[in-house]
Amino acid sequence: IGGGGGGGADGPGGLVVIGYPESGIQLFRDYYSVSDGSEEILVPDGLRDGAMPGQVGNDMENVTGTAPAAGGPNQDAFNSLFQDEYGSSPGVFTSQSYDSVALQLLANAAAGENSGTAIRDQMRRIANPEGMTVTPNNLVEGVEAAANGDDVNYQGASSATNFDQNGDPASAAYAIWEFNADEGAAETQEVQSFEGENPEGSGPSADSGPGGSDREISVGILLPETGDLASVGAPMIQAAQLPAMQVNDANPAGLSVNAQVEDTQTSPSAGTAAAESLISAGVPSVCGSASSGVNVPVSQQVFIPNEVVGCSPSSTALSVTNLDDNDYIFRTAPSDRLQGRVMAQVMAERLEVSSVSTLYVNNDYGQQLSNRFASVFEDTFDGEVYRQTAFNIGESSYSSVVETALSAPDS
Amino acid sequence: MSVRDDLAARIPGGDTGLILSILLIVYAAYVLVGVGLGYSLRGQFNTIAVLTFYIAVFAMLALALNLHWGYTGLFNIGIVGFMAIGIYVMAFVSKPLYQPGGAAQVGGLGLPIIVGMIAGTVAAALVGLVVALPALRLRADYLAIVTIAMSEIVRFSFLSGEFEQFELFGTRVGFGGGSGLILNYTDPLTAFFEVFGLGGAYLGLVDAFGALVPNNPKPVVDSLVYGLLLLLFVAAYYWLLKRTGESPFGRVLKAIREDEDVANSLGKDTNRFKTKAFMLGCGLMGLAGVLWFMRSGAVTPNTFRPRITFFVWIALIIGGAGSNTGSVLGGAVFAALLYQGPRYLKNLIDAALPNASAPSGFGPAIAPLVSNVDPTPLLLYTIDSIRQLQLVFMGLVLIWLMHNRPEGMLGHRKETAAGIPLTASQARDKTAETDGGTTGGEADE
Amino acid sequence: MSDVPSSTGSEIDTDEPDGAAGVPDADDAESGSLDLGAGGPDVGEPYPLEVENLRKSFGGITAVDDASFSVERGSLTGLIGPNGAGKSTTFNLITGMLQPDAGSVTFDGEEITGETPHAIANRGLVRTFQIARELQEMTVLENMMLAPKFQRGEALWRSVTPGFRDDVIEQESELLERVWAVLEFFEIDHIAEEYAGNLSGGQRKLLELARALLTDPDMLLLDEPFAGVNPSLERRLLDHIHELREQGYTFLLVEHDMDLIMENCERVIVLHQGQVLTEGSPDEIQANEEVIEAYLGGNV
Amino acid sequence: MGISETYTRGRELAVTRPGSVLLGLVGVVLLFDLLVSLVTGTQSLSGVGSLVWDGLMRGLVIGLAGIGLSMTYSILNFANFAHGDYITAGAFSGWATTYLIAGLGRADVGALLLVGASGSVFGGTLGIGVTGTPVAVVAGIVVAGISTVLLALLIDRTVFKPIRDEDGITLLITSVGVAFALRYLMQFVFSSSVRGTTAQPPSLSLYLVDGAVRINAHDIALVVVAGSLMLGVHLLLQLTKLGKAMRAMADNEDLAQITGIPTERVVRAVWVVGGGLTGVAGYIFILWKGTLGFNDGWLLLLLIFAAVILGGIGSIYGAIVGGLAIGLTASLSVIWIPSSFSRAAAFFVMIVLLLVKPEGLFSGRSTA
Amino acid sequence: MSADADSDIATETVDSDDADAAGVSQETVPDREPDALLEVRDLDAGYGDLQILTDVDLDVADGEYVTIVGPNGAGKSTVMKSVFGLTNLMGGTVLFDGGDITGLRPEDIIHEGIGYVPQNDNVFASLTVRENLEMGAYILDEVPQDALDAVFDRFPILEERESQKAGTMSGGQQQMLAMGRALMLDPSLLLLDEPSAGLAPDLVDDMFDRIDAINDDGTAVLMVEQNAKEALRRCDRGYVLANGKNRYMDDGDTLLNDEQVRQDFLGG
Ligand SMILES: Nc1ncnc2c1ncn2[C@@H]1O[C@H](COP(=O)(O)OP(=O)(O)OP(=O)(O)O)[C@@H](O)[C@H]1O
Ligand SMILES: Nc1ncnc2c1ncn2[C@@H]1O[C@H](COP(=O)(O)OP(=O)(O)OP(=O)(O)O)[C@@H](O)[C@H]1O
Ligand SMILES: [Mg+2]
Ligand SMILES: [Mg+2]
Repeated sequence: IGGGGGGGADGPGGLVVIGYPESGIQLFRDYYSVSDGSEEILVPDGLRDGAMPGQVGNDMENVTGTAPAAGGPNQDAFNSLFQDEYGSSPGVFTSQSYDSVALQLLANAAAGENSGTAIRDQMRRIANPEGMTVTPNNLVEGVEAAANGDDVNYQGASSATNFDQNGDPASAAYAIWEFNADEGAAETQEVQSFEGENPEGSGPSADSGPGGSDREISVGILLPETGDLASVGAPMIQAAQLPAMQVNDANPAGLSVNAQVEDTQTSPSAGTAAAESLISAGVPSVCGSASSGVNVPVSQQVFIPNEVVGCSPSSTALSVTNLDDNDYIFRTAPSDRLQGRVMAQVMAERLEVSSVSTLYVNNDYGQQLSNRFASVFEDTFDGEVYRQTAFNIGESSYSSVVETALSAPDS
Repeated sequence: MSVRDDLAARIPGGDTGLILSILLIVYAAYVLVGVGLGYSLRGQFNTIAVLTFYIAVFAMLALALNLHWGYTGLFNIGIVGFMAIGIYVMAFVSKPLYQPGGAAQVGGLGLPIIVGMIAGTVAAALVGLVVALPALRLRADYLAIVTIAMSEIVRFSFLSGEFEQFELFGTRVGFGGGSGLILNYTDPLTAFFEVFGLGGAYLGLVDAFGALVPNNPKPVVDSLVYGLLLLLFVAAYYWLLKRTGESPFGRVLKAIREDEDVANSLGKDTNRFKTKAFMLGCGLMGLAGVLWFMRSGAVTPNTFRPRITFFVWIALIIGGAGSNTGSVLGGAVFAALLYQGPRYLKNLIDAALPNASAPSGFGPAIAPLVSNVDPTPLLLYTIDSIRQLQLVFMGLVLIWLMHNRPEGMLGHRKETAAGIPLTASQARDKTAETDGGTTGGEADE
Repeated sequence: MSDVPSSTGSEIDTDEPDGAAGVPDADDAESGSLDLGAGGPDVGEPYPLEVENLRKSFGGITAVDDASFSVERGSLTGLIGPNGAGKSTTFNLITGMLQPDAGSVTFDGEEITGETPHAIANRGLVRTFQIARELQEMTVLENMMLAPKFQRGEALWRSVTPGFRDDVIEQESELLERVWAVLEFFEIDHIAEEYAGNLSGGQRKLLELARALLTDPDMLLLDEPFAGVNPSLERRLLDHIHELREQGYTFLLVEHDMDLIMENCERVIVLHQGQVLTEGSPDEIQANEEVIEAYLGGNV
Repeated sequence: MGISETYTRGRELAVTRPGSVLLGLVGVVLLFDLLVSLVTGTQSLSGVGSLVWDGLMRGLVIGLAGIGLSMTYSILNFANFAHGDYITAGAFSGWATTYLIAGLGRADVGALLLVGASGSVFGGTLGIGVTGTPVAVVAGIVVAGISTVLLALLIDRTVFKPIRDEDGITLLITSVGVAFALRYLMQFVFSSSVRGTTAQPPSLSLYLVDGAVRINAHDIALVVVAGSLMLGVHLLLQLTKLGKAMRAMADNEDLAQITGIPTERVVRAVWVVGGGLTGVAGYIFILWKGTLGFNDGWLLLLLIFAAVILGGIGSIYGAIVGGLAIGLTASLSVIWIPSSFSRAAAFFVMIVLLLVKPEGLFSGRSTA
Repeated sequence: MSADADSDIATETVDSDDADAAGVSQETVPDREPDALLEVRDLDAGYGDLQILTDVDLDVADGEYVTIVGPNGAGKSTVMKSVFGLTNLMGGTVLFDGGDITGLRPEDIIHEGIGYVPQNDNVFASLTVRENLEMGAYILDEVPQDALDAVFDRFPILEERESQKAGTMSGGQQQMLAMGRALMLDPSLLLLDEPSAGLAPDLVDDMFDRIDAINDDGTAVLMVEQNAKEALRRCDRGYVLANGKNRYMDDGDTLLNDEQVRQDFLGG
């Protein structure tokens, strides 16, 4: 196990960096300017951005990533859809965003009305097995079937999208990926699947869907266009708009979709205000919001009391699982409980590192994932976590945090 | 030169009339926009409730700031820090005890909500005291920098892992660090009605409302009622601050704003007056923070960035520093036009031009204009980016105001700092008859 | 503090051009008396103000150097000296605006060295500034209403709590009448509703003096109150200062106008280079070689 | 008398001394703590060395940007909250130039002019850096300076000049408006994403006992540019009447007018000098840290204020020393306190120093 | 010195709201003098919207010594400021040396050869005494050493306190400094607003002597004084201003001896 350059010989052998590109670019730049890159670095989904090496100005060869695999059965179908529409390759959480909206459209078609409660009851029915398999490729047919009251089983781009008791994905696959600087891409090396106790999903669900034709489905998209997550949010919004476009182009069963986009500005208060305006517009279900820091207040203050379904494509924090939500809150991204475990395993077994420090963005996501990683890494894999260091978004230099993370453990 | 030659004089009903008529116009405009957007009745009610909420919180904050700046000349740009303290302390006190398994990572002290609100207000006032003790000796612009730095220190403290969780009285409490706090106490509104034993009556009202909004009327009624409650708070703030200003106490504050040495040499303990006024204002800001966020389900430290402080300043300046009426008006106008307005404007435009898809960036937006003089993409991009441009617009409004109406919408109205009207005619009359002492007493009612 | 509004007897010479200071009618002194409603100052020590070995230096300059003097109750005492002798600095030291390096100040038998300016003012020792400092964005009336000490409504709770506020308002009305009386006396009642910032240099001086009187002081320290005041008004003011003095108020007056000092003061203290050069009656001072050398004739 | 003397002395001790005494004490404790952790090995010497270097670099940026703020603060008598966004504006204009020159023919001109908005082109791919594309960097610096001067003059002409006679707070509030408008206009044009702007610069390692401090070419560029500009300003103010006129205006503008100082010309000169420095500071700030976002200047602004106030408003040396103090505090604080408090520590130092020495370290001397 | 200053002045009454304004000597509008240095005609000026001066006329001939007296708030300082372009001019003209300087910026007016010592705030408080004096010669390329020496001769205390911050000087010392600063450029017209205010008696005399001397050297002086008797005694011509209007104009001694003027404005 090699020691860090700047951190001296006693530094950790590996680093876990949890964050977003917004500050990740700066952080990695500062890392490469104090270290010779001898640490093994593991990053989660938040930093899966093929542009990172280009932005950092380094190949980032010592970086390995994990991410909820956009490893659903129909990933490729989604990729080409996205590529065709926007002429660029999809980014992180785009497939989850697509799935989130697709599921809501299906549930809405099956429910036959723009009612949050009815949609909630349909969510598992159209997502979990039994019935016609619907994929991004045949979404239009799927919507038609749902509107006819048929059973459908959506198989998404990001996963099989089966919901468990909590409204979380019942199973999850994680990709282990590395940067390819030349291609400007993050390439999946391997996919690991985790199946929960009920991979087929579980939880309350309606037995049948009334369906209905010739109506307008309304759906809200509440994602960050500005603020810290702007760069992640923009492609997510694009992806979220795809299902609506598909349906509007084909008008199955006379259905059309009115998709309203609101910006959370990555801020809880702006997010809440935006959600309120979706409620005013009578939206029964919303794809959003992106980060847990926004998702939790928006769900608590707006979605749950107003009986509106919220299905976040990217809020992975543990707290969302445990919300007292009357079953209105779903998500298509798996909980970080799983990812923390995967990361610990990758660190210990694949990268063969036994001493680690973590550097995490100071919010729900970073804090909980870092904690989860640390506890699994120490308890299950006998590793040692020197320290967990938080960093704040928007600093102009992370050299000192990087120094701290690379330094020897407190004695 | 008349001090009170202003807008209110031209509107029947004076100040109240002015405020009411402006509110009326604002609400009417929103209802119209709602009609344009095809909102259901529920949507309309919801819009009104949300609008009322923001009008109320900005009015409260502007009023509190007016005490600092308008009356005492204390340039406080750390408002958001006091709000953060208010809501965080309130959450700390009122959150239920920690229970493993819930969404909340930490618990609170489990005390009643009202205790939490008082604690939040008091805590903000006390932090005000801590800032005041050293900082009030500084020049206005230094005080500004100190207060904004303080608000950032507060934010960093709530962000920090050190206070994330700790043990107190054997239970796990804390401020949640970067993940913030989940506000898992009973809904304050419910709690409020239950305190007065009105829980049942309130549910009756909700049911009655079901006639208008059949499906799940509770959240709509909740927000409407909460909005109204906040307006009551605004009225209370107004009343309190008006009395504060129109009194010998307020007079000393005004004197401090003008020249502290003079007030001092006339035997006024200026530091005490300043500290009191500062603490009162900070407490009111803390309470406004509580009222703003207490029903928001969760709070995170990064909500409390300086931007909100500047919003409050814009609100105050729109209305006119020095005037309580102006502060309320400024809060209302800011909330309706600058804060919430652009969102509705964009939705309206979107509704009018449904299928226009905007380019994804400035590059693709401007290229057609340059290459073949096609401004449409740029226009679409502009509309699509209205949320960013909203802040540009706020900036321009601020500049315009400072250029053209630095004294605010209402014109120059430094309200007289005395419990009785200080006019020549009145006093002149009184020199004739000795007993005129009670005539001027009702100035503030 | 008296509850009875004072009788107001100052009359404006209506023949005067507007805004121009009136010519004092010397014989009107009695009827034009100004009662501050305070029933006159307390009578206590014969020397209300005693300054002992006061010293203050700024860097290398010793502005006040071991100065000791006392002021007799009910007197109008002049403090003179060349420019830079340390007169204003002495005022600042006495009133707590500056802390002395050494020495003590005693007022009414109690040591007040190092007390805060407001505490000293509240003891009844009030000053005016050499360069008038009015509260610009407040009207003249507000400026005046500010002055009276210990107003009930200065307690925040009393000002806002229903019930108690009536008290406050009652007192305000009483004060207002006193204020009008004083304003009329100083002939600035016609600008009562004007912002103080819009006054002319001389009007500001008047306002400042009027305001100081309203604090109901036992002793007033006046730093060149007449600089820039029209001579007619100056005479009128002096008459009333004399009158107040007879009621028992004590004045310490810094002034450069020797004629004025000689005609009006019963005692004169001469400061020179921070030290008390001499003190005595005007005649003694005028005859004193040292004074002539240092101040009246010689070079600075 | 005895009482009074004790009182006076006690008061003096309580007012003037304890601040400094306490500060000194705290310093000693911190230093001791550092020594202990160095000896026990919890801190490595090279690690501390790296922190010091990082702090110095930050400090130079803050100091350089602070000079402009300090100058306008003292003569126009207001705290310019738009200053941070002038920094950003300078950075964007300069970097657009650098991208254009470095990438001409290799990428779409639009993408280059928008400084690679939303990942369309990477500075790293273009090999940008002082060693890789020196011409592009120099051109960028020049353009950054010039365009910020123009921007500052334009805003002064349209926004500040009409309200020149108002008090400082009015201008301050107005500048907040300018800041908002400018910042979000830049976001509108250049998008809100952060981009990496440079290729990894060559670096050398200074070996300390237990490791190395790495210093790269951009650090050195920063030192050279900042150092020479600071020297330049010093000479400018010493050798021309501008410095004196600035001080007179800072003191009493009406009187300065009466004395025949062409106040408007001086104001313009100050914007030119201050704006130029600010723009260049923005450029090299980005060169040094390697990323560019629309918020960068604003996030730096509070630290700059802290530095300027610390150093004493109006003094260029004050700005420089204050900048270094703030930069070092922000970097080195992680040795003792959690890193999330590093900014807080910088503010805290400012507040404490304000209390001990309200006029700042170099108060009242704007050019010397 | 214009010996004929009073010879060709026609007297006429100016309308006034006061019944007894028709005093012995009356407000006059002099004919335009061929050698007039400063001519103020029909000046209306004020602050913001507030008009203070109404139809003020005023002349200073080359080398003449003119004093303005009047009650507090009459607008005396406003006249001075208006000449120097520091008020809101609402009407009328200001001619200097035949050229129109109405509304010029102060920095241009100083180039014309007018020096001005304002009533308040007349030193740079944070600059040293020497720097203050140097600022007086700002528009020159070099600080004229002889002018500096002359000022130091006149006010030795300034040389002694050369490096003291002006703001820490006593009130009287500041007044001297302000005078000194204005003299640095050797102006052809000097505007002095209450130069003797706050000065010790010997310095008052000294100050008036200096002003006489300056005037004797050919510099015209326009002075506002509350020390009216002394000022009128020494000047060539005096104006009495009240309520923002011309009230009386005559040569100094005449005004001084006029019963009405003494009664109303000079304190008997
Ligand atoms: N803050 C200060 N710093 C340095 N020197 C000072 C300060 N304040 C006053 N001085 C000096 O102390 C001396 C006394 O000044 P002071 O203002 O008391 O004089 P004064 O007697 O009031 O004169 P005047 O009649 O001219 O007003 C002067 O030489 C002055 O320069
Ligand atoms: N900056 C100002 N803004 C508004 N009004 C002003 C201002 N300065 C002076 N005034 C008003 O203008 C009038 C004339 O003032 P000015 O200073 O010219 O009087 P003055 O004759 O010099 O009096 P004094 O002898 O007291 O100095 C006064 O009534 C005053 O209130
Ligand atoms: Mg003095
Ligand atoms: Mg004057």
